[in-house]
Amino acid sequence: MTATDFLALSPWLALTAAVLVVLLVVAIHRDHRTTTALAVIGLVASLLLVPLAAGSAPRTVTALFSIDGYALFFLVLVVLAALAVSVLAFGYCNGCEGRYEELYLLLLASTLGAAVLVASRHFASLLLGLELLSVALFALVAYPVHQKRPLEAGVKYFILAGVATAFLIFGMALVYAQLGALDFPAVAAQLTASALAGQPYLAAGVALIVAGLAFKLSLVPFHLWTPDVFEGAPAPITAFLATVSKGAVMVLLLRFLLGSGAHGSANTLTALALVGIVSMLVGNLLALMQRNLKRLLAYSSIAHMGYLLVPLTAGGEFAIETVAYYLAAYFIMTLGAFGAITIYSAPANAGELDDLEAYRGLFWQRPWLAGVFTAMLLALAGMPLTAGFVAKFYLFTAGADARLWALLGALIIGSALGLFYYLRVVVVMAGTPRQQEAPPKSILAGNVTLAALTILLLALGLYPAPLLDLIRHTSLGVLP
Amino acid sequence: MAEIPLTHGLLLAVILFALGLLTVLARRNVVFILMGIEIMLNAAGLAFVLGGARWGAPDGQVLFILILAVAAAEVSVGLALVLQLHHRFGSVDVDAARQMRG
Amino acid sequence: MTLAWLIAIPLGGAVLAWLAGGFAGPWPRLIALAALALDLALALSLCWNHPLSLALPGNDSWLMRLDLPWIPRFGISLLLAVDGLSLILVLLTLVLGLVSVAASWTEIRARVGFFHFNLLATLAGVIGVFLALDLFLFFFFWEVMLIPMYFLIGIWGHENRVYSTLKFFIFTQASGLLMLLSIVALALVHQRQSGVLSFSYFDLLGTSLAPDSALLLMLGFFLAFAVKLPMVPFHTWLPDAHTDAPSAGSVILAGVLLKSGAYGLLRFITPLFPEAAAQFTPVVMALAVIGILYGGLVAFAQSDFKRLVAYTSISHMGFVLLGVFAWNELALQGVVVQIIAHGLSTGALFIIAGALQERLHTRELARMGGGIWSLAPRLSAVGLFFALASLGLPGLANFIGEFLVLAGAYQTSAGVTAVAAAGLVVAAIYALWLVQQAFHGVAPQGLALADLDAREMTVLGVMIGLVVWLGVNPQPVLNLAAPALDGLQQLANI
Amino acid sequence: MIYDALWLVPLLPLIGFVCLTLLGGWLSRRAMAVLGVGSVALATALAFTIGYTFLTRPPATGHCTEVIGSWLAVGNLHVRFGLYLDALALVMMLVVTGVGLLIHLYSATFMAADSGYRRYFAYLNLFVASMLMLVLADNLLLLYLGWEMVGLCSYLLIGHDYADPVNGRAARKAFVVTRIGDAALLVGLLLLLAHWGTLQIQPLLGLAAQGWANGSALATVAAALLLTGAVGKSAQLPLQVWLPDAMAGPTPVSALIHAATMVTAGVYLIARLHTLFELAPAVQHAVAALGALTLLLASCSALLQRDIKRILAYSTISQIGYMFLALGVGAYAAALFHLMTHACFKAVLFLSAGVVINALDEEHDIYHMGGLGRQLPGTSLAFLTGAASLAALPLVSAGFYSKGLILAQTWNAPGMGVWLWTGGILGTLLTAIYIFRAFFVAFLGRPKSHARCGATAAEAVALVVLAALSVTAGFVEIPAGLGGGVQAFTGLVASALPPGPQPAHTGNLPALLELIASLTAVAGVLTAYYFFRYRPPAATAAGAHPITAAVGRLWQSGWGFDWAYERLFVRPLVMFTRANRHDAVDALFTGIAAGSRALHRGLSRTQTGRVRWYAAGIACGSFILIALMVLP
Repeated sequence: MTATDFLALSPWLALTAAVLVVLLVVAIHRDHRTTTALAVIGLVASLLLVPLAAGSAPRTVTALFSIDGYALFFLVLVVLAALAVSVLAFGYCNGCEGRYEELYLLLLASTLGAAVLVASRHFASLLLGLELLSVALFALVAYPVHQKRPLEAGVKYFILAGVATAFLIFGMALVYAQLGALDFPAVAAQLTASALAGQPYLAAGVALIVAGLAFKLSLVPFHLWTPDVFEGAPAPITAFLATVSKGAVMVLLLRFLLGSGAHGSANTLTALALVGIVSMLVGNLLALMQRNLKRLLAYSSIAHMGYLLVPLTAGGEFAIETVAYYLAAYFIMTLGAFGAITIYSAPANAGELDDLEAYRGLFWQRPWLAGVFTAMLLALAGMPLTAGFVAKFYLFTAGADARLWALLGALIIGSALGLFYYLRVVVVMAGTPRQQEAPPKSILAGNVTLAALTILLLALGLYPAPLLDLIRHTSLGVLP
Repeated sequence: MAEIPLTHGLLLAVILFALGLLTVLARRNVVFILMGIEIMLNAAGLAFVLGGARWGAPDGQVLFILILAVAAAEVSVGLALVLQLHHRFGSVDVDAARQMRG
Repeated sequence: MTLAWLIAIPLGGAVLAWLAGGFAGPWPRLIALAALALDLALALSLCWNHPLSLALPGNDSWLMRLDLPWIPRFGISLLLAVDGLSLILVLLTLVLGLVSVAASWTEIRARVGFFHFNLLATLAGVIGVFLALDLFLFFFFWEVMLIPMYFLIGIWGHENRVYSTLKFFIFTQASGLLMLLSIVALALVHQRQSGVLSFSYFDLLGTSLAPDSALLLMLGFFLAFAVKLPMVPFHTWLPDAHTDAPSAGSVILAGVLLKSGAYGLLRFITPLFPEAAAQFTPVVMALAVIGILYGGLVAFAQSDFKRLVAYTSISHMGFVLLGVFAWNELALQGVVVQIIAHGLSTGALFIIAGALQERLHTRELARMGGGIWSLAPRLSAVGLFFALASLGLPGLANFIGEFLVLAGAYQTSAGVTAVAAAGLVVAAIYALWLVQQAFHGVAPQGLALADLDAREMTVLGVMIGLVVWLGVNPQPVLNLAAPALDGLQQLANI
Repeated sequence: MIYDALWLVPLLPLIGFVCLTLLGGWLSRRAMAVLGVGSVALATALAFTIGYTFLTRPPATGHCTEVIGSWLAVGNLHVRFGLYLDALALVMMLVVTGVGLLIHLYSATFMAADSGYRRYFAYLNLFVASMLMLVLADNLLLLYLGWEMVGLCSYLLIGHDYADPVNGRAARKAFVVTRIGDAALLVGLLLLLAHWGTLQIQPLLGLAAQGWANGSALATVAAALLLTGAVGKSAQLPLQVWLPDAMAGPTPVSALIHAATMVTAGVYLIARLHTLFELAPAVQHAVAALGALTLLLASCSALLQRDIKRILAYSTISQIGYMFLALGVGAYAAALFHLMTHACFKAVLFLSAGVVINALDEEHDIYHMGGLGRQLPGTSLAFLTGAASLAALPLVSAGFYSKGLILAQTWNAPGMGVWLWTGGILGTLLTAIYIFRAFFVAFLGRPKSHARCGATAAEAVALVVLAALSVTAGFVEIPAGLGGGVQAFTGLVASALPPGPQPAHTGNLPALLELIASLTAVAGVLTAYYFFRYRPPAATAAGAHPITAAVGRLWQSGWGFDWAYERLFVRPLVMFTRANRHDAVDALFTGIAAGSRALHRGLSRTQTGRVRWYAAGIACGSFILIALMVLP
């Protein structure tokens, strides 16, 4: 490792340092504010170091990491998401009983895991990142252990993630046994369509890796855990789960599939397309009449991950851009939606407000919150003015460019179904309130976060050109 | 010592993996499920070792050790959750925890 | 920049109206009126300032154009342009906008600021649709105008508003996505041919396509427009949406939103896909005629005033569809007049339905009991007038539209036109049935009903004036539209 | 030139309409009457001035054109607000304004008690304006405008008393049935437009005459479509069903619209476009046949009506049948002549019937009347003159001359002239019987009710003038057979219409035919006298036989057309629409929605909340993926 390597790795190192610092400080002095501040500082520091790292990108640091523009882009995305979640969590926990300091520790660790994933170029770093992400998440999901639902969610997530990880690792082992390589470039070099056709163990290995990652992405049929865990986890953590965890894994899947010859195999494409179609349809159908908002968003996230399989199946430079933009938009929309639920629920002493009925008339009681939530839902539905629209447009372009008509058909049907349940929520919020509620506690930090997210949402929807340029710049050279 | 064909080893790993999976699917006790997961992870580890042996590289063994460490971390968090589960639900039966569905 | 202002003024008015909702008094209404009046003046000034190009057919039919870069990655720009056709539609939009603000003066009492925000935002979106000539931008406005409309129906609507507004939204959105797909595919085909990715209407016009793919792409566009128009069998969202929308919502929906479908058909289908459209014409003309008759017959059976009028819209839009696909000068001019005429006459009928509902708290014709004429002669006379306009009485605007459409369609297909003419009989049946049920007969004992007041009379009087004016002197409109329609026809003749 | 003021003729009543509509709230009833009658009076004065000028100093070409402005111009299609005055239009204009004015005057007091006084005059003014537009239009689209507007006024005035749903139903029936014809007419217009590129009547006729061979398919179709329009408006078979019901309107309205003017628009249309009909001999034969058939069927029906207005309504249908008959054999001038005399005598019949009905408190049944001759002598006399004219009593009635002309020319028509003539003669007999039946039953004999009041001064003026015209209007045209040889009317319209069929041979035949016609009419009156005055039981006895009773019921119901149409068209339509009230198409989409919800419920069951089931999902998914990847 040279100094340049350290420079390139500096955002990651900053995160690591933040984990350690928070760990120490919590051990010495328990204070919610201090911990939050430290976490935020750590995240911001990591962000500030990104330009520095960008100077030396693209660069392969050890055998494990590849620091390129794409990785840095997603690092920023992940860290920003973590930042938003931290701020939201602060408002959510502040005033609750119990100790919440470790939450930030786990959050930072999890973020680090995701950050490792987006830059990994080796099965070892993949495993390391994934486990760092997951193990911290088990604890995060079940953090309010005195409540039954988070605990149940934690146990479920833990068991199922364990099983999925086992599949993933077994897949990696099979691939290794066949190819003898662990780093992606070497694997990619040997992993061709003909190799896949000729070696069933190799094909099975790839299938298992995809399955393991698909679990994290909650693609059908690996999606069953999603609603339960989303519902049980505290709202800010659900936001984290829905964005950071999925985004990082999606990037990994993209690198693994598009970087290698696996994408050239008809079997792989069929499998991807099939999973994508089924995910879009099943996810949206499951959400259709759902009355629990967190479950609803869980199902919607299944569908959205299904949408992302359109560019993944399409492949090519354009798909990489699409994934980047879509994920950025998806991060904003999902964080915003869960953020609204978080703020509406806070302080969440007596459980969260995630039943649809609790939102009746929200428009007239808390117009700002309802407005933000509406904007986020409309964005998820792909309506114009928001980033969701441009994202959907990207999907269409990627799909049409590759002539994936079946996938696009499912996308259209899925979107139409999606409209129904997103708009149903909006309608309920615009209904007549049942009773007058006590004036809510205003949570400044949370509201600032929501405001920032809304501005970003609209800005990316109305003038996406700068981000598109950035993405285009960063996604150069991702593919070999 | 006669070379054992890779396929035989991998088959063993697959069987081991299937056993672990069946444990997860069949047992209701969380602790057993945890053990099932461990078996599955170890089956993967075995496959790595086999791969390392085939290619004559240390990577496989290194990965196996990594898996062990990871599994340990996972299990530690898992056991903590099991404790809490027992505490809240008064049982280590996973099916007791199914409030959320639909 | 004038074009951008055309969109920005209602939008700004919308925000101001929303903000003004917090103060007591009629501020949101006044702001809305002022913004629309200002915009109308601006649009009229466009008519005034370009008399030369209007007078000369064969001249470039575009009066004004604005082109700003927006998303260079996809060759998308903020391309706005106006020709006679768009200008007519913008004027119609603004007039009906003013009308609907005035019509909801007493009907809407809750959340007045937000109501006017949505109203103006819808109008801004629609104007955007009429002006946008970048297909992406067009689609952007196409979708964005739905959101405030969704709120208009969903918040201030009647009994079944949630169902209706969702249905409306999903129908239009789902079909809109097909159009998006077609737009994207068309742009990509164009990119393969020319190497440049562009969504500009002007760039995409000459794209040559294989017959099969042209037909598919055209269908994507067509379905979106057909749903919006609406064409049988994709019409079933309309009666529900109309029935449950507040008066202003119905006016905008019938008068303007449906027209965006007609506009789309005119502007895009045949110019972009001339051969495919020609190939598809028999099917569409058959569907149009079915729509004319079916809409009329179903209207006849309705017992709900607004639902009845909604079905008449379907019938009238059948004429528009017929005219568009007949694709000759007579028919196209007929379509333009029919668009305006239908907007005015149906809009007025919805205002009357709203006025009745405000007074009687029902839209059921049976429960109105008839006999309103003896209690509210002015209201009834106005109702009669617009029912007559709706059945295509010569001397009123609708007749000009229907006659020209039929005259044009006759040149394409005499048989279809003959069947379409039967729609005139059906129109008589439903329109007179409406008059009979609502206004004639004996009023129930003890029913008290206020006649139209000065505000309502002014609004409806203006609409009556316009309908008569167009009926006896449609020439200004025809002249304004002629160069644009001429241009469209030339495009399709490539 | 006075012709330049032609446009004021339709405009004045229109101004009356607009003023009544807009200023209505501020006007006294007297002012309304003044405005309503005055506007028509001015128009009439102007029309007659123009008429006088036309007679004394006719335009060089026999017609003049007055263009007010352009209506619409699209591509090759130019339609203008143009008026065209020739002898045909002049006659129509004079009839419309003259009769119109008298009926307005009559209405001023007749409708005095009506609450919808202003509405009534407004509509009546609008009607006169539209009718004038119809007859003066120089292009077919403007004619169509007038055509539809008079239909509208007819609708509005039939349903004038809107409180009674029966009136509303009659009004709608009238409008919808005529609109069936109107739609055909419009298609005909489109056909002409598509082929000749213009709707200007005169150029169009010129082009068609040159371009279409005699009997060509297109000409036939075009003429047939126009005929359908005419048939609807003029209540001829098979669209005659609306007219008897239209009597639900006020009596002056029946007189003006449903007897004198609007219903004759079909006659005018065919006369105006006779060139086209001559190009389609098949259609022209159909016109004659329809006319003959209609006149017979309607006379039979009139024979058995008890409602005095329905008798007159069937009589109108029958008399227009005569006009169609004349048109069909090419006797355009004769048709127009009969149109003119019919307008006078039918108006006087209706108006005197109106006085009677008013006097007897809305009594319509002639068998509840009787002996009115002594109670209302003036009115009875007016009715008698009208009846005589309708029955074509020789020499002293206008109807004698006009009907005689028709019959004479029908005889001369080549082909089936004799048969048509026989029909016409039979019709004459029936006509005389039914109208004198009404007269004998209602006006002679024992009084059965007390007449409340007589005609007012305004009503009397109208009655006197029209009665006088019913006697004298025929003197402008005295057939050669009677030695007069006055041909003022045919001479006048000769500039616009071709002469009718000329006798193949001269001699005594024309005089003989006149004699037969005269004797038939007299025989009819005597028959009526015998059955309904001299020995009424004979009529009862004749009607008692089962067969005659059945025939009587059939005739009485207007040959069962209503019955059949109700079952063939109205009920199926209503049933279909009622059944489809909730729009069957929507089931498709609600079905999709229901299907989605069902899928949602099904899929929701997979979310059991059991961890091991979820793990099984992962395992299955993995196996499927492996299968997909490994299998070729």
